[in-house]
Amino acid sequence: MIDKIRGSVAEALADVPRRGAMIAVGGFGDCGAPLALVEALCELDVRDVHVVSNNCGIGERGLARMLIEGRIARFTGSFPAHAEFLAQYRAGRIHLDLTPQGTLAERLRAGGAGIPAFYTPAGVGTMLADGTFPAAYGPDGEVLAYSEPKETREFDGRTYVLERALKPDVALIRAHRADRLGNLAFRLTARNFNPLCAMAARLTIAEVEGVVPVGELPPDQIHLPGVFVDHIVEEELIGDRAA
Amino acid sequence: MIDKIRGSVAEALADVPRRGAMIAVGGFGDCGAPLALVEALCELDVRDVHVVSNNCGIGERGLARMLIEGRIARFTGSFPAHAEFLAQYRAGRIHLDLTPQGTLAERLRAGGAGIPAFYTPAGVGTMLADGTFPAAYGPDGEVLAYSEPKETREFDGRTYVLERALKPDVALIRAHRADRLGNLAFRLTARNFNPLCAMAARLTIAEVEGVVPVGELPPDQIHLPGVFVDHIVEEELIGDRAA
Amino acid sequence: MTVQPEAPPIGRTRAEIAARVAEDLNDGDYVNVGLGIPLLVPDHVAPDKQVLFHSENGLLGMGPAPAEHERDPDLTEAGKGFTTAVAGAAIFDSAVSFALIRGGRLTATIMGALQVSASGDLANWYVPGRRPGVGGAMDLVQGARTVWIAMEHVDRTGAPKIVERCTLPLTGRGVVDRIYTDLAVLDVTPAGLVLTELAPGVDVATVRAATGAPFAVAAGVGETGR
Amino acid sequence: MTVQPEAPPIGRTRAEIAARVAEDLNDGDYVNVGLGIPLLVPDHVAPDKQVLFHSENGLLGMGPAPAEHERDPDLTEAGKGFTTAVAGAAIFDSAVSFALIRGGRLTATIMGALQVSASGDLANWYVPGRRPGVGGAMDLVQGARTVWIAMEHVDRTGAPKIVERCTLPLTGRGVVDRIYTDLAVLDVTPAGLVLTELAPGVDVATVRAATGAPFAVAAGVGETGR
Repeated sequence: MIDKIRGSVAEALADVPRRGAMIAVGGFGDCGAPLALVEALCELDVRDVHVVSNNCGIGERGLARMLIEGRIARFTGSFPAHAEFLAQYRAGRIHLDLTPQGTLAERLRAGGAGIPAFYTPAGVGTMLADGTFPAAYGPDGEVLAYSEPKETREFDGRTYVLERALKPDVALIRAHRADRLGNLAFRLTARNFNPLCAMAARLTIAEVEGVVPVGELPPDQIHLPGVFVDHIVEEELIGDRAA
Repeated sequence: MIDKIRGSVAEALADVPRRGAMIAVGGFGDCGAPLALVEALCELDVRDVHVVSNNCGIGERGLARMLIEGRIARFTGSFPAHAEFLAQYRAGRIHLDLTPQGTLAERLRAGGAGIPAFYTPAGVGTMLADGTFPAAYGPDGEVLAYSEPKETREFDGRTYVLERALKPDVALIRAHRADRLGNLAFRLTARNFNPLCAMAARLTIAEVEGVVPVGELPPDQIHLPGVFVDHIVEEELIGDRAA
Repeated sequence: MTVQPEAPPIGRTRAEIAARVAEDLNDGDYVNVGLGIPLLVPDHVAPDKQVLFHSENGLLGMGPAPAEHERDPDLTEAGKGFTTAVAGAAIFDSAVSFALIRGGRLTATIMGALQVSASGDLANWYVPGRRPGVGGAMDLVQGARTVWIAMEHVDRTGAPKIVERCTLPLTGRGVVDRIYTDLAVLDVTPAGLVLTELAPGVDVATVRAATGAPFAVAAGVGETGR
Repeated sequence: MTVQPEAPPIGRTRAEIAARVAEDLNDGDYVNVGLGIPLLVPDHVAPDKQVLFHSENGLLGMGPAPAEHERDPDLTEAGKGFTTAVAGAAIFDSAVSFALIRGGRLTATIMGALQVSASGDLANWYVPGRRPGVGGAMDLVQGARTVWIAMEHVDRTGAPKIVERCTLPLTGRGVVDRIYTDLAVLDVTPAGLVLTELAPGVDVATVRAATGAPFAVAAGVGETGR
């Protein structure tokens, strides 16, 4: 019998590599972000993480905590606006792959869809495409590495850049409802990057607001089929643990 | 006020080019196929159509009628199994761009998503990729044109083919429920290619089983936002017309 | 020490700029609005026009900001503030949201700017050394059918934001179609900038003085806006 | 005139081939089944295993064929026949369905074949001159984690379907992992074909006679299947 519901956050996170994993995290700001799962990873002393996420946390919650605790080595995303992010990036402690938001979404979808690369117009003619954006600073503020220059190509007279799929080791996501087969339903704009992270990753762990019996989610209203989900833990259980 | 509900099929189809249009048609076999809309197009004497669809109709319904009436000049799809299709293809009356089913779905999605091209593993090492599949026959059964050889490229040691987006002039689709903003909900496997055709096309016309008041489809249960839909007509009205 | 000059006492307020943009929206338009002045545009759409606003985090049919007691943590907009959904709003994931953008389904995107060049180049995402963050701007300027800028004509130091060539990192090249400011409305055309409208009480000379690039004046534009 | 030889009186029936494949499925597998013998596999999965079947037109959790009065025109499978959905089934559009396939989420795809080569090349979509139709086969063989073939060992004329090199147009190169037939089970390995199991009453010589390519015999395989 397929049963992806885990009784504890420890069980749900057991297979997450403790060092150097690429971890995609759903959410847009705090909306739909698996704050409890991310903080539970901090408790497990996960380090040198390559985070793939639109943002890098707000205040001291979720990815902001992971950031403040110095656990993030690299960040791929569109808007890491946290002040602590700027400090660590400029101090040479975080490598930044700044990615337009739609390109981030599409790179994750491509990773999940077996599409290794695609062309997009976003970023054409900018420093994010021509390889002049500082990706990594040295300890004295000097630029150690610039963003990778992107291959360009014309189709029907318009220029596009080639973008590669993202295939994270792990996805941490948040959903509204789940069943034991792993089927998920999201609520309102909390959906955002969550299904895409789940599709792209080798191992997907979801914190959910509630578990329902199999068959209660109508087939037409499942936003993410369970095949893309490995472990599910109810947020209540994570809260107890993290508190 | 946005109101995409049309009172007659004539109104809904008014902007469809009568000659030479590329028309994407949703459905998988008869399931989810806009049979009534396709037949209404036949009544309008639409000709030289480049059909993009997974299949080319069953029996004498929908695309099969369009086929039998000799209105199809070119076909892009994965499984045109109709006997009449074979006859017209071999007689040099239809140009065939045979496309793996997943590639067809992805090319339509790319067209709707502003992605001009992408790489996929499907078809690598086959005659659909190496340009040896007969795309068009002459009147005496000789091959006039082979399929386009596809550009290949390696990513991470694996070979992929480059595929181009499809951007049809028109999409004919079928849905279960609609509101006047054009929001659609599909039912079970009748969803299939319908949302993809709608996203890809410049002009999308939907036949629907029923219209509901705005706000009745919950935002989380809309399968296709109305921005992708131009005209909606209730199947009842088309039936009356086509009968 | 530099002295912060006061805002010019003529022309449009931020709300008036937003109202002016809203005049140019049509019934049935699909529009993405960025932070700043653009976010004020929805409040000024005439009641006889149905314009659907898009929020790139996954909402088409964004409504007004909610009252404090009506805030829903699962319903936020692209600036991460709480929002609402109008009747008939649709929710989708980020990939579909940007498919909609890149696929050319937005009638317009309305954005602020740091600089706009005479050829429509736009810089509005990054000041080197400050916090890096690009969001959806680069997707929006490439995907939306028209790109409208709504901004103050000059920056806080009084320097022109409409310039011959952008000195800040670009968001996109040749992407801007129209600029709405406190002083004027300018179109970016293949022949260069064209002043199409003066704000009330503003004259052409004032716009020229505040603009770092040459522009033509469209026929019918008087010496002073009314 | 050619005489149509009768099916060999030894070995597995079509249902028994399907049952043999089903033995190798595990609890929690996600499996796509093609037309022919593969479509019989779901009926033979042991009740203690939960295997979810995928239909590429957009269904994960395909159930058995419905009774005539329970047919729903909105619920069909990849062969266009009526089907049902198990509790917990999910529906999705064709792009998501093939994302799932190419993204490596299927444990296995089980297909019929016209020819399989010693190196795992598969031909199962086209006989030149006949109706052209590729369906999802080329996506499935590239995407699924394992590709299993379930077929009769020889074709209707008695010619081997397992061959040194395919003469029919390929579906994919080096894609097949295992072949289940009425006579035997063979694995495609980097070193070539390996016979791992004989069907009941079948001996190695019979398999050799019916196979158009050399194969090794795995340790532990007796001279005659039991």
